[in-house]
Amino acid sequence: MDIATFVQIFESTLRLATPLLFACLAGLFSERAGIFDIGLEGKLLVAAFFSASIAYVTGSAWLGLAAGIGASVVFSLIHGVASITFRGNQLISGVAINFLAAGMTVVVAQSWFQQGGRTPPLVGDARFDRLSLPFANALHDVPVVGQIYGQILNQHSILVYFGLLCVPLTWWVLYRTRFGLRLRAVGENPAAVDTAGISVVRLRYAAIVIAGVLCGIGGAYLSTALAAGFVKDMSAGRGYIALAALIFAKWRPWHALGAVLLFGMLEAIANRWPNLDLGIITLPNQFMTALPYILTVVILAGFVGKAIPPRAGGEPYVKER
Amino acid sequence: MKTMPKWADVLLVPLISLVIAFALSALVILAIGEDPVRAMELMVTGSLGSTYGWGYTLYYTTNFLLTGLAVSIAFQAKLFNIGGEGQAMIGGLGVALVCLFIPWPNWWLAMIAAILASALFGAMWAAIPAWLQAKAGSHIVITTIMFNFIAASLMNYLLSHVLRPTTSMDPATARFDNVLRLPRLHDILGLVGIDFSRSGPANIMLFVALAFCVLAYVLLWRTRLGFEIRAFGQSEAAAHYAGISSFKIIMVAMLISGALAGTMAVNSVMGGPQRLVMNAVEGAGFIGIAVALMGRSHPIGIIAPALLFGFLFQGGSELAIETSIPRDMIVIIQALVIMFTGALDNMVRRPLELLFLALRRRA
Amino acid sequence: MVADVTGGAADAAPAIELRGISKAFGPVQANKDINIRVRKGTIHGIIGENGAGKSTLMSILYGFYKADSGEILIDGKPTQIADSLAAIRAGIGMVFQHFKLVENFTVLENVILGSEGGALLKPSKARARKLLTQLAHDYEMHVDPDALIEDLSVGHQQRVEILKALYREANIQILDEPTGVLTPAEADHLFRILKGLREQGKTIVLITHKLREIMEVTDEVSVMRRGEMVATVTTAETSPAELAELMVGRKVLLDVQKTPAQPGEVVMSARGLTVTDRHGVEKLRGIDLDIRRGEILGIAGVAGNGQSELLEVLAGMMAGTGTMTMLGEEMDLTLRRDNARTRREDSIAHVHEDRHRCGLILDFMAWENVAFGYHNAPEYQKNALLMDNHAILEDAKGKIERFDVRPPNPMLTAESFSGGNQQKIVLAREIERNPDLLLVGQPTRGVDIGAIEFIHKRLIELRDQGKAILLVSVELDEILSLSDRIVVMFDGRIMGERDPEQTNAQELGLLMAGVTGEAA
Amino acid sequence: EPALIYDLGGKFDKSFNEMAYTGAMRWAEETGMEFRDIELQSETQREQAIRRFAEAGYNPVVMTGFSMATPLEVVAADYPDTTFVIIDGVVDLPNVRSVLFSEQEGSYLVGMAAGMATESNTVSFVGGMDVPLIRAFACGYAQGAHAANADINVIVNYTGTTPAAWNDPVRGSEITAAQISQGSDVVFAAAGGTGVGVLQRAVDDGILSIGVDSNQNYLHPGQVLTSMMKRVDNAVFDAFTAGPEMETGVHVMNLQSGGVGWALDEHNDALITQEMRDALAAAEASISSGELAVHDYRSDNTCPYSVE
Ligand SMILES: Nc1ncnc2c1ncn2[C@@H]1O[C@H](COP(=O)(O)OP(=O)(O)OP(=O)(O)O)[C@@H](O)[C@H]1O
Ligand SMILES: Nc1ncnc2c1ncn2[C@@H]1O[C@H](COP(=O)(O)OP(=O)(O)OP(=O)(O)O)[C@@H](O)[C@H]1O
Ligand SMILES: [Mg+2]
Ligand SMILES: [Mg+2]
Repeated sequence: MDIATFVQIFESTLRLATPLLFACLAGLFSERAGIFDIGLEGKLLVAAFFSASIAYVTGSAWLGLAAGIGASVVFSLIHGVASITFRGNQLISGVAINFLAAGMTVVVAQSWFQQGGRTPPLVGDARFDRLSLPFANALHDVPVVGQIYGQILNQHSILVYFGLLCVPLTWWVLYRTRFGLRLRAVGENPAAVDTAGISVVRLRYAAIVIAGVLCGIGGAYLSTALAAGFVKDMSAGRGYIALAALIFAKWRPWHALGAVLLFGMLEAIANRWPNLDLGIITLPNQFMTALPYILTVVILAGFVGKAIPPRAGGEPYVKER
Repeated sequence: MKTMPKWADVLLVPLISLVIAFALSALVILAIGEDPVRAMELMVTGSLGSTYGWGYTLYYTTNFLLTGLAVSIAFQAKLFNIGGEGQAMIGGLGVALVCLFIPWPNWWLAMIAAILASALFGAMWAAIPAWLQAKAGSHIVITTIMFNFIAASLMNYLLSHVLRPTTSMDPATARFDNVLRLPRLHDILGLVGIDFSRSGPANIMLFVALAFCVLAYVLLWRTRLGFEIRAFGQSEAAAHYAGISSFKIIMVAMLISGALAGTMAVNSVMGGPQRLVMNAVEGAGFIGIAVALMGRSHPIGIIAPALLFGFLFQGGSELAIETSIPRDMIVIIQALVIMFTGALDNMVRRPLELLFLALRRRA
Repeated sequence: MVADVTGGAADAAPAIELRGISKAFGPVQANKDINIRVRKGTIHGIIGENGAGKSTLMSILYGFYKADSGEILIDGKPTQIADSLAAIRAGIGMVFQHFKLVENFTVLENVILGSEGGALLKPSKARARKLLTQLAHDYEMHVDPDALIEDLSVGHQQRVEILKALYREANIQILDEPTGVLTPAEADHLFRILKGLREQGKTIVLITHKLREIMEVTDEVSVMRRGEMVATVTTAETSPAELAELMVGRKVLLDVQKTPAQPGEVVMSARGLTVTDRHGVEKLRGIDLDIRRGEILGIAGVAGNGQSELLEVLAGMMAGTGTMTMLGEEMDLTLRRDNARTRREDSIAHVHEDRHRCGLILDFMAWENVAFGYHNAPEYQKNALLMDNHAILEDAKGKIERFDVRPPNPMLTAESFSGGNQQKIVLAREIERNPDLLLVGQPTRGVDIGAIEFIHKRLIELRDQGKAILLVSVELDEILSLSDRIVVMFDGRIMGERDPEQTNAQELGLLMAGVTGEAA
Repeated sequence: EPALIYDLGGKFDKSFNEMAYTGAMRWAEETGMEFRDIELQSETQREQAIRRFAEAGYNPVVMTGFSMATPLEVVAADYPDTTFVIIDGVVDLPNVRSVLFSEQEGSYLVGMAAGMATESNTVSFVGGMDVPLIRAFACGYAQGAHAANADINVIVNYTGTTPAAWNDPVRGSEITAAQISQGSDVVFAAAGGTGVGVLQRAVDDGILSIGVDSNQNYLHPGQVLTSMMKRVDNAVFDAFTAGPEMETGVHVMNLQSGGVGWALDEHNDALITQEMRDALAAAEASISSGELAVHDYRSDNTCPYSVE
């Protein structure tokens, strides 16, 4: 395999990992605060749709991004009302949200654009352009640095760089700030937070709104940067892969980056070699597609250290039965 | 002491939730510029207005009875099996293998074999998540989601590379022998002189599914195993105190659940297109969740919601043909039903509880 | 911030005054129109039986629950306490019966949680660390600020809770049953701290249902019964007997009538019982025990010293090592072959100490609960496949009648019975199986006095039928009056055995604190 | 009243199904009559959709996509009085017309165009679902490219093995990116809705692309070299016009009969050099006359032209 192939795979990995990264960090905020979020998929999808539609109508990718975030936050809030305010089952609420997004995007898209559940293609400013990093051209041909900085990292949408930035940011917020301390505490023992004079409800809502914003960006990236428009079911299970990555990462930000890069790379490899010939065996495309899930199951089986979720995760905070 | 009588909890709460879900769906239809009343009319005539419609409605109902039952049994043991989709897919594989590679002399032998095979395959697919829950404590929701995707990939591979006849471009198996055609309602009701459309795919599996409901009821409320499953579902600690093995209950409940989800494929493969196609499950595994939630996980209680979703499914297809409302509208309705009966039921229950409390205080 | 209370006129106002507080949890009226005044600079006790509503009342004061009606006055000023933040601002701190700590956080993080004093953690932590060292020094409460809570003993966890309140400069300290998990010595240390705080002018509310503690440290005491405040008296002017009577509403008959025991052959014999929990902590450290027919063996000890584990190991709920023989037959302690069910088949019945969590399925009907654990019994089966629900129902009716369960309706869910009646259902189920060995944990916890007498009578009857009973209770009085032999446990070990006729609460208390007879 | 059933991918896939729609609309406009149509949502709906239209008395019932063949076989037998048309599939029943196209011929032409336009000597192909039909596209394309340029490199990839492959623009885009990194500077997408992503990536990375089925030149004016036209619209139009009494049996639409071809319009006028026009015209003539045989992958399930 030549260097150009490597470069292409890593470039592709970075692009494909970005929506996973946003969704995974979204899940991280939410689950660290004790709210399970299997609705990541739905939020990605609904954000992808609304950002593409608004970007198409206004011709501005940024307005599209705002709309995507807005839609995703609304879905987060629905989840919040169900699981925080009404103390419903978070898993069921997540399942419902995924269906709601799947149905809603198609029905609304059909009603707005009459194109069978897709938006018209986005052109020009309705789409996020690729950025050239400073000095990237100059460094393009320098060995190693050139390949990494000038080729792999260069020429991505601004959202990719923002996603990468979100990783240290998340880490810092979680472990270095008051908000982070409280957020982690509320996912472990909400009663402790409550009796310390902090509102569990407000804290958890804050967490899911952050999750909504992040998912919104991820969805917008899908339809306005990675692709040029929305198509039905375009999240294609990425929300679930993000969930798998979150477990794989054991709910930690830097590990999350590692996990989504791994899963992104699997996708990139599957795109490049639909049937990966390893000499001894040929791995079919479908195997690569399933690999993130298989790996996560392996993690869950405890073969590679135990993944312990936040202790209060999934349980509504109930004081009075 | 309970604040609310049982009938209110079992009937009133889901019913009110359902009404809210439908009201919101009507709003969505209005919002996209269509007439909800006409939509409802179309759905009713399309699904219940002719024996042709009934033939499809009951066909879907059969699917949902089986997946709903699967979710319910697991729910009774407090296990949230959202892997019905994957288990049914793999169940379909069992059906296809049995039907393609064994020359059956008649349909009923084949059907019994297919039920056994699909149940076995479905149970197998539930076994690993169950085992992981029982031994490693990994959340069954997460593992069953993973297994749904793994199943989809596996079926995708098998159908496009292994089971596809060389002459076909479809990722689907060959058609089964005509001998294996399950008797449809047209044939069955014809015996008692009722005229029924020959087109609708509803078939003998409807009665099998109903029989399974009764059997599940007996299992849960008349056998030791059922007693243990319910006890475990109510309180794991208490079950441990009573010497009920959590490992056994988790495994057995999930195996039964997976087996039931698997048998759904007998209907949708042998009873429907008579070959295994991609995505033969069509989301029935997930609809089973809504059905179980509405039926309060009671094997008899799920019959009405299964019929409701059968109606929605068939009505939705008609809607898509007759109006410009996409068939995805029923996905929205399904989402709202799951949301309101499953996650937001406190929204309905709490005011009701207050109401009943006030009524009782006054009395 | 803490209200300014240095004004002369304000001194006269009580630190806390609650007026007409009522609180219902669904159908349960936990607090009914409660009035109470707590004078500044005093230690005020609140006593009452389990479920009397003590915790609920104080949780309302701390803003954890919201009262349905009533008023709160702090230092004479009406104060809205909508949440714990308001309570903290009003200078109130509370140590809950069930600690509110984040297990995988450090002590320091737990202490600053909610009072960080800045958006960034680093400066907050540095400041807190200094203050914490100071506090620990002032009150002789040493804990490592960087230790994880889950690695600390219960006693130390409680210190963290108290430090949390001190760190927030609470003028009013509420402690909800702080001694339940402490040895008498630790409790004494705590009381010294409380007295020290009182010297500094702080007000302390101490919830307990132990009369000894009330008499020892409080200035005044309020008594609650069934959600109501029945009296507030000055400690110096009352007696334990009077308090007990106020608590239960009638004269208490603590003496149990029984004939001397006639112990027979050894029923169960255990050697070197050892249990290690999943954190690697030894909960039982080599217990040797024999129990004979016709005797009640009482196990005394502070909660959490291995009694629960002992019962669960014997009952087949928890794996251990060592040996156990029942009627000469070897039991499998690894639980590979045995479990709670096979132990029942070996004639060991078990009344679990936590009837809500384990003893009953609250959502099952009474008749189903009567079969619970024995649902495999042949008389409950119709044939190889089906259970005979009718037979179970008939059986349940009889048991409910004989144990005077009220209301005598087998179709009600277990949840809808009161604590005492729930306990009777459990006892009826276990006792009427005529087990050779009955394991009983806290048989009268949260049970009213009438039911207590009934339960005690039944246990003695069973003994007189020549059965063996192993009784675990944290109530020394119960142990003393029921047992034919008493064994004291401390830190997973047996500290010694005493004859109830020749010992007293003081001696047992020393053993419970880990002080052996020779050393004492 | 006639009815039309679109395959998965939907009415507005910008290619195959949309062509069918265009043909039906043309018919509706010219005759002033109405037709019914439905987009399939899932595999299992196929049989139900056909049955529903037959049951309701629509005639003829036209459907697109080879996946309809098996369900049609069942339903057509149940409704002998209804005439059915299947495009891209063969059903051997008296009341079914099966329309097939010689895709290899059209692909040959655009392959030639690609072979002449490339500067890197590498061209590529993104197929949708990996089935013989799409392989026929690929093989014709390779043959054409080789005809124009003997030592050309042709890279071939498919998006998947299931119908989902028709509707995954993100994947199409990533596959194109990989092909570009391997040197391709002209990419031909025969992948339904997935092609949208392929064309988009080609534009983003500044290479030429070739559209499929309908004339897709307008999607990115000046950047789409040409489109391989598959006149599904004509097939539908013909069927609707002929009505229930149409002639059944297998109909092959090839270059000669105008069934396939390549698109030249104002959007790609500047891209197609005179040299290309001449070469393509010559090739068209010799194919139509039978002088030049374009290999059909489906005839022997092999492709003699080397592809990667
Ligand atoms: N969160 C709650 N939800 C519902 N009911 C509750 C809750 N907390 C307490 N109760 C009920 O309110 C009543 C009073 O309980 P509370 O905890 O105040 O009693 P207590 O006097 O503190 O008892 P104990 O000595 O056992 O701690 C009991 O019947 C109890 O079961
Ligand atoms: N934590 C709780 N949550 C919900 N309901 C509770 C709770 N605790 C008690 N109850 C219910 O409240 C009622 C009264 O219970 P409680 O144990 O306080 O009774 P009690 O008045 O102390 O009776 P007894 O004297 O027989 O013990 C019962 O119906 C019980 O099921
Ligand atoms: Mg209490
Ligand atoms: Mg009580």
